[in-house]
Amino acid sequence: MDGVLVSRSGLDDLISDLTQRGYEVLGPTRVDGAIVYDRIGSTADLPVGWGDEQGPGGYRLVDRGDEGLFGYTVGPMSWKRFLFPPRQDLFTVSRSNGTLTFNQAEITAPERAFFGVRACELAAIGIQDRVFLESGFVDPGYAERRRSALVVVVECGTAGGTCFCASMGTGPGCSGGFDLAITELPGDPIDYLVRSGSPAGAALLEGLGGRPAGDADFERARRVVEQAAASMGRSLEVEGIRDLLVDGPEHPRWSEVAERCLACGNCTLACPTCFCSTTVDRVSLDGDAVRSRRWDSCFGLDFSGLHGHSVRATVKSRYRQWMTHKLATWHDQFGSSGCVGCGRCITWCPVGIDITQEVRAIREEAVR
Amino acid sequence: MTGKPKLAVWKFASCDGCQLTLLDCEDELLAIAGAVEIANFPEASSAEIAGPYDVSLVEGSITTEHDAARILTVREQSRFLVTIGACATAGGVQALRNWADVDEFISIVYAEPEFISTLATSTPIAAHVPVDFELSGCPISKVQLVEVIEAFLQRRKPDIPTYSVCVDCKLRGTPCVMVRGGVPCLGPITRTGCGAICPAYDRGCYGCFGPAESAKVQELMKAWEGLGVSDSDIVRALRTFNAAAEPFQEVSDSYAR
Amino acid sequence: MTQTIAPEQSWAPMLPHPYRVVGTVVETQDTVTLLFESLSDHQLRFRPGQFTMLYVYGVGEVPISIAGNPHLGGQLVHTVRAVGAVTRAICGLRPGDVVGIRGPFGTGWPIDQVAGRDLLIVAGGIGLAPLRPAVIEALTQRESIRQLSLLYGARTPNDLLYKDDLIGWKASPSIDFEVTVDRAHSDWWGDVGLVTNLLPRVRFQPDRTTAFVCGPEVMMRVVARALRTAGVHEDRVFVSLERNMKCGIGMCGHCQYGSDLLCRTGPVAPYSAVADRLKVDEL
Amino acid sequence: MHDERTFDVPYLARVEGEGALYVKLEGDRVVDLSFRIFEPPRFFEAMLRGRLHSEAPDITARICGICPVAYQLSSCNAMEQALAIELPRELQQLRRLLYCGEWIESHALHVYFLHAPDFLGYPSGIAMAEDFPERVQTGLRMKKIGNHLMTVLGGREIHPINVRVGGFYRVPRRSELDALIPDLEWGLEAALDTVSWVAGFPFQDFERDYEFVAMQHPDEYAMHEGRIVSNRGLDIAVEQWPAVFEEEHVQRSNALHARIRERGSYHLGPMARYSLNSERLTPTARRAADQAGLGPICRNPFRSIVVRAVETVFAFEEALRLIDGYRRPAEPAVLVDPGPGEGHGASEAPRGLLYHHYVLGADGVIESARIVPPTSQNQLSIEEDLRTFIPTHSHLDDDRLQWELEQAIRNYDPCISCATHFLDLTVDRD
Ligand SMILES: Cc1cc2nc3c(=O)[nH]c(=O)nc-3n(C[C@H](O)[C@H](O)[C@H](O)COP(=O)(O)OP(=O)(O)OC[C@H]3O[C@@H](n4cnc5c(N)ncnc54)[C@H](O)[C@@H]3O)c2cc1C
Ligand code: SF4
Ligand code: SF4
Ligand code: SF4
Repeated sequence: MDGVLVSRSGLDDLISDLTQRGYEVLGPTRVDGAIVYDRIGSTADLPVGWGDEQGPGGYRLVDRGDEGLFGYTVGPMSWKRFLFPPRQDLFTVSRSNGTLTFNQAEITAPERAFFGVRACELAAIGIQDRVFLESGFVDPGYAERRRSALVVVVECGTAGGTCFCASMGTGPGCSGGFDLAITELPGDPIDYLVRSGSPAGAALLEGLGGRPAGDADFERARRVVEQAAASMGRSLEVEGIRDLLVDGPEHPRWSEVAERCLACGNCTLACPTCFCSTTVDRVSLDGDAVRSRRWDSCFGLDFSGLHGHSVRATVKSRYRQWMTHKLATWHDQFGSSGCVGCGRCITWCPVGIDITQEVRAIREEAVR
Repeated sequence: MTGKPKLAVWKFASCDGCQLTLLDCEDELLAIAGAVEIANFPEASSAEIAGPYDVSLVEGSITTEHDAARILTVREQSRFLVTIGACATAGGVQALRNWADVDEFISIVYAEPEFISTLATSTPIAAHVPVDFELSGCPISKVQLVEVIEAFLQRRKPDIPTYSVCVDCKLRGTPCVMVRGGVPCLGPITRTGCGAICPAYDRGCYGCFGPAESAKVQELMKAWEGLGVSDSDIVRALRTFNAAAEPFQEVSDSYAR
Repeated sequence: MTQTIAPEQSWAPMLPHPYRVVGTVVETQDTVTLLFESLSDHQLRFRPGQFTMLYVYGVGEVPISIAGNPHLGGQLVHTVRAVGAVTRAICGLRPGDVVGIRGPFGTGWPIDQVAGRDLLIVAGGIGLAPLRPAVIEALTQRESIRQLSLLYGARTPNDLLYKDDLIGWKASPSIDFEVTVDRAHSDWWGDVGLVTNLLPRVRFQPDRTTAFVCGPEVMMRVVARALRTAGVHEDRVFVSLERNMKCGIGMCGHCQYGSDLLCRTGPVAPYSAVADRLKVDEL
Repeated sequence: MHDERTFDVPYLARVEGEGALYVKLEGDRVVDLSFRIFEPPRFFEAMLRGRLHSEAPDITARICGICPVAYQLSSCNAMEQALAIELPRELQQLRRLLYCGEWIESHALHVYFLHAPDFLGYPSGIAMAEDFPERVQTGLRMKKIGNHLMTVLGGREIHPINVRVGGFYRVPRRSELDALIPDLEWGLEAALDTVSWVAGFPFQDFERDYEFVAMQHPDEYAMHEGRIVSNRGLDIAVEQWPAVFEEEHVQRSNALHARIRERGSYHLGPMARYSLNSERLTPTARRAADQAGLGPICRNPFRSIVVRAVETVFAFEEALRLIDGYRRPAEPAVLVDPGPGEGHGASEAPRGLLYHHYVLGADGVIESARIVPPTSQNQLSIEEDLRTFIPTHSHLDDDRLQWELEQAIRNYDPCISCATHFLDLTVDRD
């Protein structure tokens, strides 16, 4: 694989190159005490020198006192927001001359560069690709937006307190599926190894100054990633997990976790792979009918509603549905795990319920 | 007379904010007025058309003998009765009297207590008559009000979710204030509808839409304790605009003990 | 990633096609059968047991099984019971009204696997709707099937669907048809009691039998158990399951039933595959 | 015409809340008159006891859904005095901007929906829309802009969530405010047009020599900062309110009546503010007032609709000025160190001066609260207007007289939700 070594200004050049090529460049920014993805114009818009501390139900930004551009892990937002927006119109219907005319809602798919996609997030995009593109039907909006997205990965140099991508086999390094991949190589000055993973990436790489990367540079990058792999805040044993969960619907742990779980739905909405949605039909008092869809959560009571009742009336059944789907039945439905080990569901659960801990508890008591 | 459905707006003990919400639907107001006949809405019109009414929007809680009788006649005249707001749906802020001695309350506010006639409690409309649909919120949301009226006219199920504020917080993309700032937030147990505004303005949700479906009040309060919130502050937080809603009341009572 | 994806761009699986109501039959107090004709070049070719997503202007969209003859092109038949807003709106449609239809979706009854076997069809209530195309199909392939039976249970005689069909089937030598109700007046000619009580009435050789069962979940469980006791292999008993559905194409997540997304790998499934799941509450 | 007449309006329409009017006439002599407020009492002062100082803005907002910002700002002012907090200028100006939103919304509602129909002979703004669709659309759009301003600053228009003792929870970015400018500029034009429209209405020839009471600020048209002054020499700091004013509880009403000790009734609201502060209006508003022929003082309550329209011009113009000068404060709020204290706070609700008083115990817990809303202060003045008005208009037939009387009440834009709430008129002529 080709690669070049650049300094921070090289990344600035990359961002302006992307902008000049007509991409809206989105990347990590620091807003209201968290790192969220937003438009960036240069590396100065990145959370320079910031890191994060994450634990179950807790997230704090910390000043690292360095000049690193990528010294944090994933925040509350994921790229799903841009590929599968929270609210979308599906179609409009007009009624005239005694018939209905259905019109596909306009799809907005601006050319976007996702700058700073982590390995787990790239894997999550891959999982949603299977849901929306590769399982028989194609979601046209998702397809358009996916096609218009250029992916610039950043490999992780430190893992967060709730990360377990190493367990899920999705990170912290990246070997493909991106247009460009960046690894931040600590030192004075900090170097950035930029590799390309697609023709589009190669074209961008060509325009980038810097010097061609040599074996030693790739070795440095490998060590950075290795270090991140060694610092995972969490781990999850995946061996045999499908059967463990599918065969254990009456495990006492489900009732136990249901006591603590608020059924608030945060975990599902923060998760980069959760794809559930509901539809809403509306006719304005003076206009056409519209059908739209918006994110939904299996923690809602209505989610499993059949006329007159809900199948999953208890929180126990909803938590079980969520975790079993994520880690077990996802394999049956889409041929992979539904979890990439990003840790968002752990960090952003207001009461700090930890999926890795729950799996461990189910395993231990199953053994006993 | 037109064949349009007749709409009436009724007021009981309240601040008028929920019925003002109807006038605040600036973009939809004239369309609504075109689709229904606004037959009785004293705040906006001195014209009054006799009942029965197809839809009644009822604001406010029952706090006097007179109102307890009046709501019965409202119900009789209404085909579809929608309560609007925390007062009508849960008793409102004035339900704080339910924990106090009303005579003492009267003497605090009025110099001549014998002039005031009032009930000892503030109760929601559903405690007096059957209610067909409840819109929560202090105040209700404009979007939800329009949705209920439209859905009624189109005979469809209104899109009024009963899950938590957190869902809309995430849809909106607000980083959770509780997780990122340790700010106590009632969002996880509060019904969505406001659009998750408080966290977007960097404060915890204060529960003005009342309890969500499956609200795990006790469990959230345990997490609040972990953030260092005192028992008395927990009681205050649960006793505001939906204090008498059962899931809130039960837990505030347990902390007050 | 531009390179890896090349979907048919124009294909919009969420976009309904206009269909016009051309006839209605009031089946019972709350159930109506409707006939639709396509107003576009969209034509529905379906297998018995599949369903469509039926959209009523401004009210909503719901999954409804196709209840017509799979060999009759041109007309789409649905039988709908009014239970909520959308189904009520469907039942209130008049000839000339236009709706939106997408589909067909889902797996069907494995009618192509019954040649040389006994076919036992068991329906409860509205569950006869998705089975009707299977009955019709079985009758057209009658020679290849050994014994063909239909057992049908409803709440009361007034709740029976397709009364003309029932009379025809009762009279037909090609199919053994038995019917029972939960409650009845004295002028009722059929049985009273559970549909499982009818099993001994019809002939089938358990080891050569395939069964299609559709009705409320409890009913399907009871029938499947009775069939197992009778010696029918669970692999050969097929049931049709029901979950909330919002998209019909495996993208909304609502119809999950353990490992299945019922709109894609269901609603029809062999009992053996779901027996364990049917034992779990709230799955 | 009969000698004795009774007018009984058991439920006054197009006012906020529930009130009634009963009038008994003998010839042109008023033998009995009562403007009654029967909005059920809600006991806010009592409910506030034992709550934290920080809860007052959100709780008192619920007294009135029509002017929640007034309650929030008066309570903040009182709490900040009790806790000896000074707000930096930028935060005060941001509060003023929020208040502009409420003035615009409330005034547009009153002018277009509650009051104009009286002059043009319609039962409601909605009915008026059939003949004057563009006018009403204009009113709606102005109202919407006011609401939008409140939503951006306060989170929502009714019971905003962003006001706290010490400032705000979050202060807007410049870009969020800049986005409002085009609408506000449109609104300013529309408000000017509104002034000329309402100035042409047919007004009753009626004046009274009121004691006008309003806040006054040396440099600005006062909204939530300044002293309390009157045209009869009153000039006090807000904390002197209890020394000068008193409240009386009358049997017929669930609201308390206020009066100036030893002097009696006074008049609050747009007309009072205008008459005391007209030279401090923004230039365009000042010009609009001149063109409408208002002069520096207005004593005809029927013309209050013109004053409201002028104040709407002012609020748009002021909002634009405030946005122009906006610099995002470094901190959204001043740190509050809760403790014991006593504070008085006032601000100019769209309907007039709203006064709050609190005594705080240890940890800033409220020990006592007193809230005096504008409508209860105006009650005496309303009754006196009616008493003065009737004898010269008793020749009118019952329907007409009742219409005029109701209009005379609506001149005050009475907010009975505040005064506790509803208007319902009984005129008895025997
Ligand atoms: C594969 C399949 C085939 C079906 N075939 C038929 C049929 O042939 N005839 C018939 O009458 N009914 C059939 N149903 C059931 C029918 O879809 C529901 O009765 C209908 O969705 C209820 O919608 P509603 O708006 O009237 O009721 P509400 O109770 O108001 O439902 C609200 C929403 O919940 C969802 N929902 C509620 N009940 C169900 C349900 N049972 N299944 C799926 N989603 C539900 C729908 O999205 C619905 O819009 C079938 C269901 C499935 C899954
Ligand atoms: S389940 Fe949790 S850890 Fe796994 S991908 Fe989703 S949010 Fe991340
Ligand atoms: S696991 Fe946590 S985030 Fe998920 S629903 Fe339960 S309480 Fe909410
Ligand atoms: S801020 Fe509050 S409402 Fe939003 S996700 Fe967090 S806990 Fe839920």
